[in-house]
Amino acid sequence: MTVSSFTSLLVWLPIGAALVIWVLPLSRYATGSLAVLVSLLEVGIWIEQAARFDFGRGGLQFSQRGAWFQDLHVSYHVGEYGFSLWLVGLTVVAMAACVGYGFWVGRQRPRAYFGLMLFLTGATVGVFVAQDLLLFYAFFEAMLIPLYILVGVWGGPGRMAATVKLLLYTMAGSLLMLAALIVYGLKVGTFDLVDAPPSASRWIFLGFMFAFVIKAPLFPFHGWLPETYREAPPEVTAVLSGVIAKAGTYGMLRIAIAKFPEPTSYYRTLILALAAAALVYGSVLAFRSTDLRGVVAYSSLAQSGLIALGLFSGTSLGLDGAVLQMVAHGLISTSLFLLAGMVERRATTDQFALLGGMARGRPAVATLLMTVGIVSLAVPGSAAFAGEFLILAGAFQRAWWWAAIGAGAIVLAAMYMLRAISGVLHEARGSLVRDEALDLRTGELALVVPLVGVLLALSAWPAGISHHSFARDAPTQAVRGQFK
Amino acid sequence: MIAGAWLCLLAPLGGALLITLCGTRLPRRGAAWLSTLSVFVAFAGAVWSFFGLRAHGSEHGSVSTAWTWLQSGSFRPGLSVLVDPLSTMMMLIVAGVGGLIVLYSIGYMDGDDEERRYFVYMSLFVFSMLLLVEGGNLLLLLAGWGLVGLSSYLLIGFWHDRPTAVAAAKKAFVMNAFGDTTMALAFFVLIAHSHSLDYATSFTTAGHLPQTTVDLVALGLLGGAAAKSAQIPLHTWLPDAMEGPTPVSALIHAATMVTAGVYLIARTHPIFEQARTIELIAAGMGALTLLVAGLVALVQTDIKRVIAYSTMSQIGYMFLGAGIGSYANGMFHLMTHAFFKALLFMAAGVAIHAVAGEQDIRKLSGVGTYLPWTRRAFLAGALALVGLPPFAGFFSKDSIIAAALHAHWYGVILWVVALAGTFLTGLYTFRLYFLVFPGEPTAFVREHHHAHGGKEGPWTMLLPVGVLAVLSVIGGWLQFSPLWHPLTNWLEPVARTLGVAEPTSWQEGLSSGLAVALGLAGIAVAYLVYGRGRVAVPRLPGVQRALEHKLYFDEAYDALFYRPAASLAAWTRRDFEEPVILAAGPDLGEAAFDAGRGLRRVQTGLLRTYVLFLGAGMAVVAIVFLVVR
Amino acid sequence: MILASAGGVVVWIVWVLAGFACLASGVAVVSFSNPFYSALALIGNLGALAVLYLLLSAEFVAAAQVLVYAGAVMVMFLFVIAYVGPEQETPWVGGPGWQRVAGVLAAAAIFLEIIVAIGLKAGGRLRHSEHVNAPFGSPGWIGRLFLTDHLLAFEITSIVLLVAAVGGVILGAHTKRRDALGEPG
Amino acid sequence: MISTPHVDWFALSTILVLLGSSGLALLGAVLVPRRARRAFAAAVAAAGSVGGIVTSVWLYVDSASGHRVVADGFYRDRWTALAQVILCGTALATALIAFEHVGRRDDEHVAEFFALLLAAAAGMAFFVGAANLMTLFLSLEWFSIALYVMCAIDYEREGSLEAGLKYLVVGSFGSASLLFGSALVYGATRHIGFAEIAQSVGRGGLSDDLLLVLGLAMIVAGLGFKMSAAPFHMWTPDVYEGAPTPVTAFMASATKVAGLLLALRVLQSAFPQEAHLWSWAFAGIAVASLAVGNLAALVQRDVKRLLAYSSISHAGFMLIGLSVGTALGARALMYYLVPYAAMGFGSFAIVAARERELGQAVTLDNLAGFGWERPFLGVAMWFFMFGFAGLPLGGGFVGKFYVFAAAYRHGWTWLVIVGVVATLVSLYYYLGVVRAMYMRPAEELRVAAVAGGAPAREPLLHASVGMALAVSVGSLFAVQPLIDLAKHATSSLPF
Amino acid sequence: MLGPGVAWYLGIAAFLFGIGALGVLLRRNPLIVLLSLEIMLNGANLALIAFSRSAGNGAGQIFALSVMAVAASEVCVGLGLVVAINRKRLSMDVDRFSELHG
Repeated sequence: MTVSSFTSLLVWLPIGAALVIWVLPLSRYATGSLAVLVSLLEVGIWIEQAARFDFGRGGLQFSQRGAWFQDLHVSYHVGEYGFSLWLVGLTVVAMAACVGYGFWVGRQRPRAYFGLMLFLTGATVGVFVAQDLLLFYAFFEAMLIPLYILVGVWGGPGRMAATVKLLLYTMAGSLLMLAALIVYGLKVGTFDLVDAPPSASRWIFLGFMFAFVIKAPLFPFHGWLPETYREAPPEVTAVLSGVIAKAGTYGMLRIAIAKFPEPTSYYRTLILALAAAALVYGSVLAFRSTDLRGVVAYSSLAQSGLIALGLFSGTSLGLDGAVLQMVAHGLISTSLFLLAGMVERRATTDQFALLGGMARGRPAVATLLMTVGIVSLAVPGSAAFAGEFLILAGAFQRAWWWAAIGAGAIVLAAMYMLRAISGVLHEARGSLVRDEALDLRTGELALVVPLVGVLLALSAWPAGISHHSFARDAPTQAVRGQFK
Repeated sequence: MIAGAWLCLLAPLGGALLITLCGTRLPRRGAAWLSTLSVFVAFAGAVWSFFGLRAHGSEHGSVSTAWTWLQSGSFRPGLSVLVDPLSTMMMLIVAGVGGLIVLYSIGYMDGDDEERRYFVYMSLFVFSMLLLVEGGNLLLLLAGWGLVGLSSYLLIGFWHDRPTAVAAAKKAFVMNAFGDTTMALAFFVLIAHSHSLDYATSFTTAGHLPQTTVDLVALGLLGGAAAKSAQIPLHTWLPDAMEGPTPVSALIHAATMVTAGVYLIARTHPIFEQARTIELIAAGMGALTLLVAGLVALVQTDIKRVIAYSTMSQIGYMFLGAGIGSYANGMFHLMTHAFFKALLFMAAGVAIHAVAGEQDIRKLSGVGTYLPWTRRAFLAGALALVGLPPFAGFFSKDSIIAAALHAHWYGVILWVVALAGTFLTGLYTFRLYFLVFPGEPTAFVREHHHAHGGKEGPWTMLLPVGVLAVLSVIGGWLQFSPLWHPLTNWLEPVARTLGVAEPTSWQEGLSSGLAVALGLAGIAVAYLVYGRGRVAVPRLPGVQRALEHKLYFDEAYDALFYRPAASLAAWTRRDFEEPVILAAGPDLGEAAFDAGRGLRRVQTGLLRTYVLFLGAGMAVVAIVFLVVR
Repeated sequence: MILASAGGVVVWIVWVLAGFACLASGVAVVSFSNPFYSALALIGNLGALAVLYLLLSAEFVAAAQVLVYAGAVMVMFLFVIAYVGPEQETPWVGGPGWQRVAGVLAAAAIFLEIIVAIGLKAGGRLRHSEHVNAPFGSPGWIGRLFLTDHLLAFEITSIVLLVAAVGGVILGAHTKRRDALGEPG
Repeated sequence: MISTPHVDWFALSTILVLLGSSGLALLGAVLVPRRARRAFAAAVAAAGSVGGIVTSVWLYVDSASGHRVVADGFYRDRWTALAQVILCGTALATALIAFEHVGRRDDEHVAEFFALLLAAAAGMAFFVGAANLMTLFLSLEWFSIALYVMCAIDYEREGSLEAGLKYLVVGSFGSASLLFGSALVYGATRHIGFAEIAQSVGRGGLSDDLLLVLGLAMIVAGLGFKMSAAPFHMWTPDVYEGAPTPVTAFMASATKVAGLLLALRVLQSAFPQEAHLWSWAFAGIAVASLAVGNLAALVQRDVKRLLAYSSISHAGFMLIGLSVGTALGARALMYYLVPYAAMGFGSFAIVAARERELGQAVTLDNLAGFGWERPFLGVAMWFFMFGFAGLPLGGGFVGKFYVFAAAYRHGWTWLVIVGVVATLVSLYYYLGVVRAMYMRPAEELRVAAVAGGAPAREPLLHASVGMALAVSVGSLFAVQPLIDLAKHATSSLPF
Repeated sequence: MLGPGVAWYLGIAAFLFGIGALGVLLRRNPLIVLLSLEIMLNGANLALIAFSRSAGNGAGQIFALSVMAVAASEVCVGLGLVVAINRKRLSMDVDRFSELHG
């Protein structure tokens, strides 16, 4: 097995494991441990890959190309750039934590559940490594299938409506993207993302952007978000907001911005406006949400806006910051939703009205929730701060008011996140917080602490990502060269 | 010396992490002592780097970078510490006073069931404060700036089951976040022009920026400074912050954090000097604050709140000094203020501790009879605060006032205000003193004190009080502007005093005389009104109500910012998010469903309908073909 | 010449009669409410068609028409009608009104389209038709064609008939044994 | 004296094999004792279909250069052969599930059923190779009549009879118009052979000839009926619902294959000069089918009806490939048919299984819990549903991609958009089926409790579903080989 | 050829086709529906014969002959259905067969 096949391995190992799990009649315990093992293996492979990655060199690495069908010049082409490497890392780490959570809470119908989780892992990694438009699209869609069933089967009471919304919204976007990519691919004569020359067609650009804007999501297109995040099982919500949403912003960077320079600059103001709208709107709504998940859900809407702001600022600072922020926020919201799930398991609710006073005598949950919450509101010195600082500095270079809006939104972020933290941890004990509600157990700590650890390590050295995402740390050139 | 700086920076952090990770395996006492130790180690580091710097000669401050913290293209701020006169001075103050206060907390917090968390937060705060003062570039300064805000949030809200405490903590954090934001915006300007946040680069950049731009930068910095230092109009969080434990108030909200604004102005004075207008606004802001705070302090009934307002007013003095350009005097007053204000808080803390946490001065009166040493210490602090010779305040405050007099016409205005301030200081300080310490103890005091066991307090509390009492007596002798000024010289290379702020000797004399006289006048009035009760408090109900409501700042902010934001959010959810965004998809779906039902009606099940559609379809196709061909 | 013209006249007369009979019987088939009469009308219609086929010099087809159609098929029809019994109570027409109107319109449309097409074409190649020689349409000629050019058609036709026969057996003839077994039909 | 034409028996081998086994099964109906009849007939049917596959594969390999045989009545080329492979595969799968699922009350006429199945398959196998209007019409009737009977074969159920009658009458009307159209074309061109028609249209400059155009319109209607495209689709839901489910499965996949492939051949080889007419006509028909099929399916509760409407919408998708009238379109159509036939068949087979264990019609409600009770069938069903919806779980994904690509190449971006929107709408009800199988809460599961006992063991049904699953998923990965096959098949059509 | 031209025959053929279609579209008695279908087929047959005459080749006649056979087989199956329906004591009315709909 050559080095370059690591990428394919990252994609197909979990999918193969999913098939194995579906086929073999293993016990609940065996199934769960197999799944956890595989997802840890993924992390291991990724670390190995990151260790071998040559950040000095630009261009695609660990790439592998095989025929899919030559008729229309569609190929199986995978590979990684610096930023895709980080996103893949985010995926495998977050998925490992979420699979572990599923194992810890002992989901019903384990074989179906873990199979789907692993399938989701593979598909998501696929999105980040695919270097062929159709392959990218295939993985982009394939992510939805397990999501649909995971939310629909293991979700809350309102899951039916939620799943339908999730699927129809996202498919509406991605189908337009299908049309766009057909037109684009046939026009330029290849579907290979590396070979394909840039295009100036605004319609095609909009087709792609529509999909990404819904996936991310940005302001008016987030109709699917609140319900889904509320109804899905916590670990699935964690994946959704932590990882899946990043597929949208990744697409903006890899396809929309890189392949459509002219339309990007033509629609820049519009998109920046949408992003800013998402940022402010999400913060405002998070500020009034009455439940923990609601706050985190709307805050991740705001975060998507922020990331898009960085991406479309078109400045090196903005791009670096956006990648950093993608990873940081991915870790943050994954751990926040997992913690929300753990709180729900103890108090059977995440309504602030019924919660409160959890900190008293529960140092672990208090410390972790406090830490992650504080990081998420971008307290200076944290990884999120680094990302947001770069993004806003980049946006400032585009025009000062974008940075001003963003800065205002960050103040709002402080307001809603502190409100959420206090609502759960502080003041009088909530009516549903009983004394029997224990502190986090070792198993749960084993899930969240690593995430928080990574987050803190990232806070100590954000340059690790911001400096190693683009070839020779020259994002704008890399984009202009379409990551050749 | 660099090693000393790193030691100073990292020791408290290490202490915090160690206590966190050990958790319950570490006994409470152990946690307390570990934290204290870490801070004293930091102090040792500070001393080390101080003498190191002395050895090198104070001119060249030196920077050492651990690693590039954040990097994007040519923008690469490192994780670095800066050792120069200004930072070493701050290091000494922070670590020294901090160490004493942490030691004090051992006694004060004894028996609280979350002591460990308290000491983690304390160490974390000291680390953040040191990061703020040692940070080798503006980004690290901002990082420390935010982290002290964070730890002050954590400590104000330490007793998190008190809603008032939690609310106060949030208020403090959000206001400081606003300050951070304006600073960040200022930094964005610098980055946009120089791709760097190093002090040197930024200052040179500020040199050749257009005037408006540099004004904006300075304004942003001033926003941060004002928020942190509780200057009008961003001051409302400080009185509420008194919800925290008293040592916290002493450390954060008197000695160190709140004075960071002054440090910021001194540190970035090149930028401020490019934007003289803004700098003068800072001075004016200080003057306004010292006046208003002094007035409000007159009517407060909570012992800690009175001291808090006096803190605001003293910081007003510092802003005034730094604003008109005599940075050294500002810093000098910062130091002495650290001594005597910490002393006042801790003495008050002893009193409060002695009567089981009661803070209302009307109930406290007469407590001094049981706490003779505390009473004397408090008196020393009070005199230092009023600024009577030979107490510390006299030296630092009067030189600021004098400097004001020297600075052009506006200086004169500031001078007048500052003098008025001294009168108020004397008045409210001794109002407090006379109400609390002397006189017959109230029944309340008596019973609680006996319950308390009759002792004045554990030595861990008394020792720091004593040390600080001494310091607030002699601390000021370090510099007497007309005759000797080692501090000014020491700070010369970093923060040279502007020419406009170099008073002549007659100005010095005049200001000092007036200041002392007015201070004494204030004390006298206080004595007559509160000590002897000869004179009744003048009846000015309107003014009193206004002052008791702290001039309605909170109400105004509530009406201007919080309520509109909240109702906007509520409106958005109710009238936009739910009906429009969340309903859009389902509505479209419903339309499709209606179409489907329509088709369903056509599907009658009658054979002839089906044949009809086949025939009709054929006919239509045929017509089209015949016509088009 | 005269003979020719006379022949032409005769042909015309026969054509008019046969054509009229054809149309009339067609209308009758559709309009009788009793299927028995309709079936009889259809026999007439088939006969008239056979005459037209003769005029078009397709003797064998005409013969087959009379023998196979009017003979075999219609007999089958009549038998079934007799077996089922006339269903007078079946409404002549019904269903929703729009159904009826649209039905008439559709049928009329189809008819008119064909007529228009033919009418516009009538000036053209439809007017003149190839001259054909004696064996045209004769049984031998047909047979030869069936065995040479249209062999497949011949074979398939037989298969179709076989399949239909099997189908008829399955659908129509299943009940006897069940009755014999005395089970309810 | 009569020079009989040379008969290329090998060209007809598939048809002959199927017919032969059909006759054998028919003999079995009388000679084999009743209890062995089902097994015997099913075995014969399966063997016949396998033989058909073998011969047609061989035929594919051996007829690189397409030409007409038996007095120019039949095409021997790869288009025919490939179509025959698909048809025989469907027939085989149908035989397997029919063994367990037809006429379970008593084995009456079960042998005849298999005979008819094989006969119908043979008819279609001929139909796709028809080379002139006459053989076209006759083979159409050949398999149509067989299908009429198969629809009605469950004559104890009124629904089955109703389906049979409706299919018969509407079908006869359709074939009558096809016939009249052929007559007009024959009249206009004096020929019935496809190639000759094209030639004489070319020579005589008849491309705008009234009779020809009118005849073409009627032929279009007749073919549109066979592929159940709107507005000629009305019979489809009723017949699919009423017919015995195995028959429905067979019709859903085989009839579409035959109809679409033959339609493409006729239009391309006989009416190339009329392309400007029929391509637009079929584009319109495609749009209509997409709209009608998807919108009507939204409101269905009965799963068989729902799938029927979905098959209408898929006819729309495939018609996109047909209407563009390019080699790429033909390839797209040929490729699309493979996974579609598999998925269509498989989904109906699964419905058959549920029907059997419930003893009543399968609705979305009483499908609840099926996914958990019968894991394999459940998983297969959601693979089929997502595949239908064009999610990348099967060849349906690439198929849609291909037809859209063909439409765009032809310059019909609007058609791509229509298809995309239709896909979006379709998603709702496909997901609805999965939702019904997996996500209904427990109380509804109790409502849909199985008629009794453990579910029947249905090895053959599982085998055929597995086959369908393998084909539909495999076609996602083995795109290139399939496309190569389709390419060669297309090369035998005049493009 | 003598007498009327092919067009006239075609007119009759068209009329037959149309009237047959009308019957299928309007009548409710399955038997009469079947008869109407026969008329349509015969219309087509007439057209075929006529064209075969004008074209002077035999394809049309062969076609017509096989159509007769096909018509016969359709009738055979159709009548089979009618008998089966009658067996089930169902009324001879196609409109009654509308339980499958929607």
